[in-house]
Amino acid sequence: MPEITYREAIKQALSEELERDEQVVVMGEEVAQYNGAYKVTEGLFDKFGGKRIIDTPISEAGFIGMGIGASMLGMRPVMELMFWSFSYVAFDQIVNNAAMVRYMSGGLINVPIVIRGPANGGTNVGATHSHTPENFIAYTPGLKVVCPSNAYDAKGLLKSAIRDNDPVYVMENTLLYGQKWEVPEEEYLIPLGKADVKREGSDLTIVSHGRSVITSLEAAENLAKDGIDVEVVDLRSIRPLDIDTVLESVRKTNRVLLVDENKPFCATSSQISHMIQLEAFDYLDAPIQRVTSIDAPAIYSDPLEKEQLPNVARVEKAVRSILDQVSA
Amino acid sequence: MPEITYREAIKQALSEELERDEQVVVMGEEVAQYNGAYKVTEGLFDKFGGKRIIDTPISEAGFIGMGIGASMLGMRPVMELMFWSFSYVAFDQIVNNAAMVRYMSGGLINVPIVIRGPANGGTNVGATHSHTPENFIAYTPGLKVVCPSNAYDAKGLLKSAIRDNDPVYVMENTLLYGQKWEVPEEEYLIPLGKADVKREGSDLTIVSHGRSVITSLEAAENLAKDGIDVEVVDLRSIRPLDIDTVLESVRKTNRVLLVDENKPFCATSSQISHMIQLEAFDYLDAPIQRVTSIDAPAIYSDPLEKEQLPNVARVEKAVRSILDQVSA
Amino acid sequence: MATKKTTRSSSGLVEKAAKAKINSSLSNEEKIKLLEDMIRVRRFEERSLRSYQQGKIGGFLHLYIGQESVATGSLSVLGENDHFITAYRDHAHALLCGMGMNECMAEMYGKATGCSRGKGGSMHFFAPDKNYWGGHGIVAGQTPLGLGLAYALKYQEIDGCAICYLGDGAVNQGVFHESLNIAALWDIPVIFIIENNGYSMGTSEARSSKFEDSLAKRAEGYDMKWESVEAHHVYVVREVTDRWVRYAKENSKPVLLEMKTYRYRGHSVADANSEKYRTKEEIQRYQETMDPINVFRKTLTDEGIIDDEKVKEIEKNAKEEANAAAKFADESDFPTVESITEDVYWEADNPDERKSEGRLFFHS
Amino acid sequence: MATKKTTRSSSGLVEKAAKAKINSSLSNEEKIKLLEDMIRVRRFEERSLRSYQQGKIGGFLHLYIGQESVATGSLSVLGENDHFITAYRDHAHALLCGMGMNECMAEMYGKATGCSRGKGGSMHFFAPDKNYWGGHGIVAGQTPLGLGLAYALKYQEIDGCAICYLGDGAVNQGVFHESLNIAALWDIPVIFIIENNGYSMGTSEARSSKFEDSLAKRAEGYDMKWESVEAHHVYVVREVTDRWVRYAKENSKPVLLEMKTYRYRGHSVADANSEKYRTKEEIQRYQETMDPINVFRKTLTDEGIIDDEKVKEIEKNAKEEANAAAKFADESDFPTVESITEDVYWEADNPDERKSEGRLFFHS
Ligand SMILES: Cc1ncc(C[n+]2csc(CCOP(=O)(O)OP(=O)(O)O)c2C)c(N)n1
Ligand SMILES: Cc1ncc(C[n+]2csc(CCOP(=O)(O)OP(=O)(O)O)c2C)c(N)n1
Ligand SMILES: [Mg+2]
Ligand SMILES: [Mg+2]
Repeated sequence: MPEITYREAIKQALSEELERDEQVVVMGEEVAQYNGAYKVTEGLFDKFGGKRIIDTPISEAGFIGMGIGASMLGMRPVMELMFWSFSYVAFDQIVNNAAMVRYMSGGLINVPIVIRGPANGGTNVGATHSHTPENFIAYTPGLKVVCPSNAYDAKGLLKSAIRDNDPVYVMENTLLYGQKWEVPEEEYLIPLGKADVKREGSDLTIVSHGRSVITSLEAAENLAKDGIDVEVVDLRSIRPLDIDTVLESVRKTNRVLLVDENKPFCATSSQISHMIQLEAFDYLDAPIQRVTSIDAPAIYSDPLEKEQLPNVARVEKAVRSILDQVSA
Repeated sequence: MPEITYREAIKQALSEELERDEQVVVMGEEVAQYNGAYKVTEGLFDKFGGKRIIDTPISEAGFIGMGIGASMLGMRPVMELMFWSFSYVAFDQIVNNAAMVRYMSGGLINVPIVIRGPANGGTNVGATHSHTPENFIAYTPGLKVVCPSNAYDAKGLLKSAIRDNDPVYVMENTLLYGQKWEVPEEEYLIPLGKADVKREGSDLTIVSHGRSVITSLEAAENLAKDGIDVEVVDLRSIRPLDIDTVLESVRKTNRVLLVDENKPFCATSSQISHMIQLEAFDYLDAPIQRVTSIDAPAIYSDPLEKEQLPNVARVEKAVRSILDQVSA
Repeated sequence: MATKKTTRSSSGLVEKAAKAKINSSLSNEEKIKLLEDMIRVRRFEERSLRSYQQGKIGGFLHLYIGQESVATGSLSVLGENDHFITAYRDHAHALLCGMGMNECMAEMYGKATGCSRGKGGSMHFFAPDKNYWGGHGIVAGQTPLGLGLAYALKYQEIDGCAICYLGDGAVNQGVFHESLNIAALWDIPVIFIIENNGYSMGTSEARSSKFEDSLAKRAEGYDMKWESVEAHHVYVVREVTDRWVRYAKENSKPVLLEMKTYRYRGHSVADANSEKYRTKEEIQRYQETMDPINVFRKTLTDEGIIDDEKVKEIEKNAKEEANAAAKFADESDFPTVESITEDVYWEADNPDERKSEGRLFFHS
Repeated sequence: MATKKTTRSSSGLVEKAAKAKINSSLSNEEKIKLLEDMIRVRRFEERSLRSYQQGKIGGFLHLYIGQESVATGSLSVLGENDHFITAYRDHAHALLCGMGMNECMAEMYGKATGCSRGKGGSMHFFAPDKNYWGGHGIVAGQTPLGLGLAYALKYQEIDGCAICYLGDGAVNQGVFHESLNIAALWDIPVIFIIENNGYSMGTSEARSSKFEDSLAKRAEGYDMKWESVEAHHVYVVREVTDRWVRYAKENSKPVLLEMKTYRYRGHSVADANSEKYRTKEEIQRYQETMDPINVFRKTLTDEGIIDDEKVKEIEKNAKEEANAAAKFADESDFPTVESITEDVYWEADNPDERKSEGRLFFHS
């Protein structure tokens, strides 16, 4: 299988869906003539032209609201947020209009819109540009949200997202754009809501999503050298959520660490924690612990930001502390 | 002690702080000449005049951003959101500017702003008007958020909020505005971050905030008739959070029900649940359960909305089910 | 250069409008229908107000009474490919596009037979099959959606346009300006109609907006055409709307219209103060001289098309229809508890076609 | 009526500006200082660019090179009660208000000695003690804050105003329009300066904004005064800013100014495409004919105030100062891990004065 970047995988997904369905358009700031701030849409403007690939003014509320309106009439707009952090200037459109128009119309309308873009820290762009709002989105009934951790998942999930009849928000990661993974040449889809056991293990379950999965896998490899056998479950999709795969793993390992780039309070992992203790209470040998971003706005300074985010050292340490606790 | 309404208590807090500190202004849609959409500010315009009590255009992002800017120069604006649901059109100002300017300036600036208004369902105003974003706010380091459940708390907490040097967001409840509680005539403050055991009990701990506390207390009274002795902890403040009072109660009762008007996913109660299992794991006789709003946008229809929200019947049922589980 | 046409006085305007083809070509039946439409809307709303006072309707109830000429005139000139969207003051638009009084009244009663199955309430009426996209509660939140409807029509090469209604208070929401710029920049055939009833809740236009001549003049900042009219006469509204609908479609261009109108009631029924921020006289003056129904009734009487008897009959039918709707609503069932989680996800409502896996809903 | 003054050609304008009192009253030293200011800003930024290329600076680096006359001229006329705020392209404003190169460079290096203790980076410089309120990363997010500064000054009855800078792309964020309306409605002495460098990232003004004559003309929609000028000559910027600052303060009124300028570099240093969306010739033309430093140097040479030697000395000092700043930054320490949770809450940073209880921070 060819190895391609996460960026290329997303581009392929866009390109294939643009070709498949005339109602798909790609819209956002700098996505067309400039080829995308992170070059995710590179070449699409040349290939599909200005009717399908559209540069917008810096008016996130305006153009995302426009996409929602267009999707009500059957279009399938794929909107790029240059950063998910900018969703906050369009938050009302994203939450009230995209998520609730179906409900308030008693099911007469559906909103097949996709909003995608990076949502992550780790690139020294400071507090206002480093938000990871998957917890806010997943909180909101009516919305779906996925956080692909690698190129293969990114492509398969984005294609499913575009074909989905509900609003699906895709949170990518700038630190992954340049990394490569094997991706098949033939077409494939990954259903939303299907977690993936990225590494099997018997001592402890790590549940994670997005780039934190990569961090967790690296930590798991290190721990393996000490004979600690960690299972890593990649949620892939936060809503819908494949909690069954998580529970199955927990029932096997009886110990859980959640690794989550969200800040701690009301994080995605807070919810996973609640569900695990509710549904697998008797299987837990130790409290569910977490590694999250340190609870402060994202710091700019590079070495400090690396400390603030979940990193391999912090994950390893947390795993060891849980295992110590159990054996103690 | 005189009994006054929740509305009156808030008004007294505003009035006292307006008198105490010249830098306090009250601003929002219809707060002045119209006396407030919910009449919370009734009479303040007549008393303090148009320089202190200011009607704004329907420009939440604009006027809240303005308040943040003014607070950087030492003013203490108290901004009314007619509904907290409208915070979504000002979300970037509320999160990025109010919460992060201090951090990004390395502590050179502080933002002593208060944003207050109702955040609740239960008045048949539909999905777009019934948001309860205390979890989004508490998620965000740099912000503080309180949810008073009664008139006494509302007054004491709001006065503390106005004097606080950080941004404090106060989430009120339209269903409580007309209800009465005893409130002393002499001045008092309630510190943020101090939970209150509203009812002592030994069989099970309910942790709640806002109007759900009232619901929980009512359920507790009903259960008492059957000899079930429930403790009710009112968080009052979500951030800062008095988790110690919660843990103390849990260590006593060993059983927990969280009652929370948030939707379930990544709710305030998700976080409380995680913290309890983490810090009182060995004290739990049963999984932590919750009663939250049913997971859908807020329904309009009156009897259905009453079902959707945490209500006495659902709380009672949940308490019984936990106790059954433990005794089984 | 943008067109600047502020018409504050209506004398002459009505005669001119009456002569325009869009009006002069109307049959007598069609003219009577316009009057009937306005009367039906008003009687329906008056009935809903009674139901509200009886405690049968909850939440908000924003009445359109006094403004009927605007929705009636403007919607009456739309073609089958033209779409529209509005804010929460949405009953008139609903009835005028062909929604039944029953489903609308039942919605306000929160019944399963309501147009939104009891989930939306008064502010959230929708009829996509009639090109009506709601009914939106967040001030100006509908404006980019309206832009999106027009954008989709243009993209799909359909010869249509979209009308997006908003209030005079809504013009100060940022998203509306973003929408204006995009509409102008991309030549999108959307017609924004400011239904200027002089107040946003208790705040007069002058206390909420700074502008020169007309709120609609803000269009000039986007090199967009605009017009402002006194809108109490349905002929005028039809003439203006028709002219700009044709302009929008023929040129694929947006336009911003201000229609000056007036509401008699409070902002919503809960607004007990509605005579605090304006005088009784102000309301009376409008009612006496510019009431859309009376004014048009007089026109049709003068034209010899209608007599008192006919009006009486229309009134009677409208009242009966409204009463029947209230009865229908009252007798309908509330939604089931299970239905709370229906209509959230298309996929959950269409389980046979579901492609995703895992949990879509969460319990406590 | 709003003032309409679009000055696209600069001939005559400079001479007129030179004669205005604000400029004619300058001492030779003060004039040289203006040149020196611009040179210092440019050399500082060039040095930071080198540090970025060396991997010493991360994240974004938005250079102001080419635009120096705007910040230099406008800030130079402010008084002690005047405040200002800008977006992420904020280095010039920082140095010009008196922040040191050391603390600014160290901030970009992410060091504890940085002006924001390594927490803000290039986009987030602040110096409240010098009336400088940042440095803001969200496009147009600073615009209501700027309004708020001016509002507070007016409220506190201080004889000052606020300047709020924004880009040509930022004008299409809704919050800016909300701010314009409020400013005009309430007579707030805020001066919005659009630093129009022709592009928002790779998008030319024409592709992002629809307008008539000038972006600043959108002010007319709010009955607000505006002016648009070619802003490469520091005298012109000073004359225009001074005139409107006095207007704003004397009348307690807002104004919207457009200053036409140009950036030589990419949007940020990461923008490798900066010659894709515009021609090399376009950049060269500006550099050759309108470079703010060259143009003003020529003016001062013509005025007989400065000679090549003096310029060389200024250049040398500026370069040395910038190099020293880079050295200072390089040798400074990174913040401690503990400091990650400092500067979040005022209360946590002032534990003796803390009044709240409970946990302010959460661990995993
Ligand atoms: C963003 C937002 N802010 C405030 C409100 C509350 N609100 C509802 S209607 C209204 C007044 C709107 O007035 P206008 O736009 O003139 O429309 P009208 O009611 O006169 O038809 C306000 C403030 C809201 N629904 N949404
Ligand atoms: C709300 C928001 N959307 C998008 C961005 C990304 N972004 C940063 S700068 C910029 C271009 C702004 O251009 P302009 O306003 O002309 O200022 P200039 O960079 O030319 O100084 C964009 C799109 C952002 N920071 N914030
Ligand atoms: Mg109005
Ligand atoms: Mg620019």
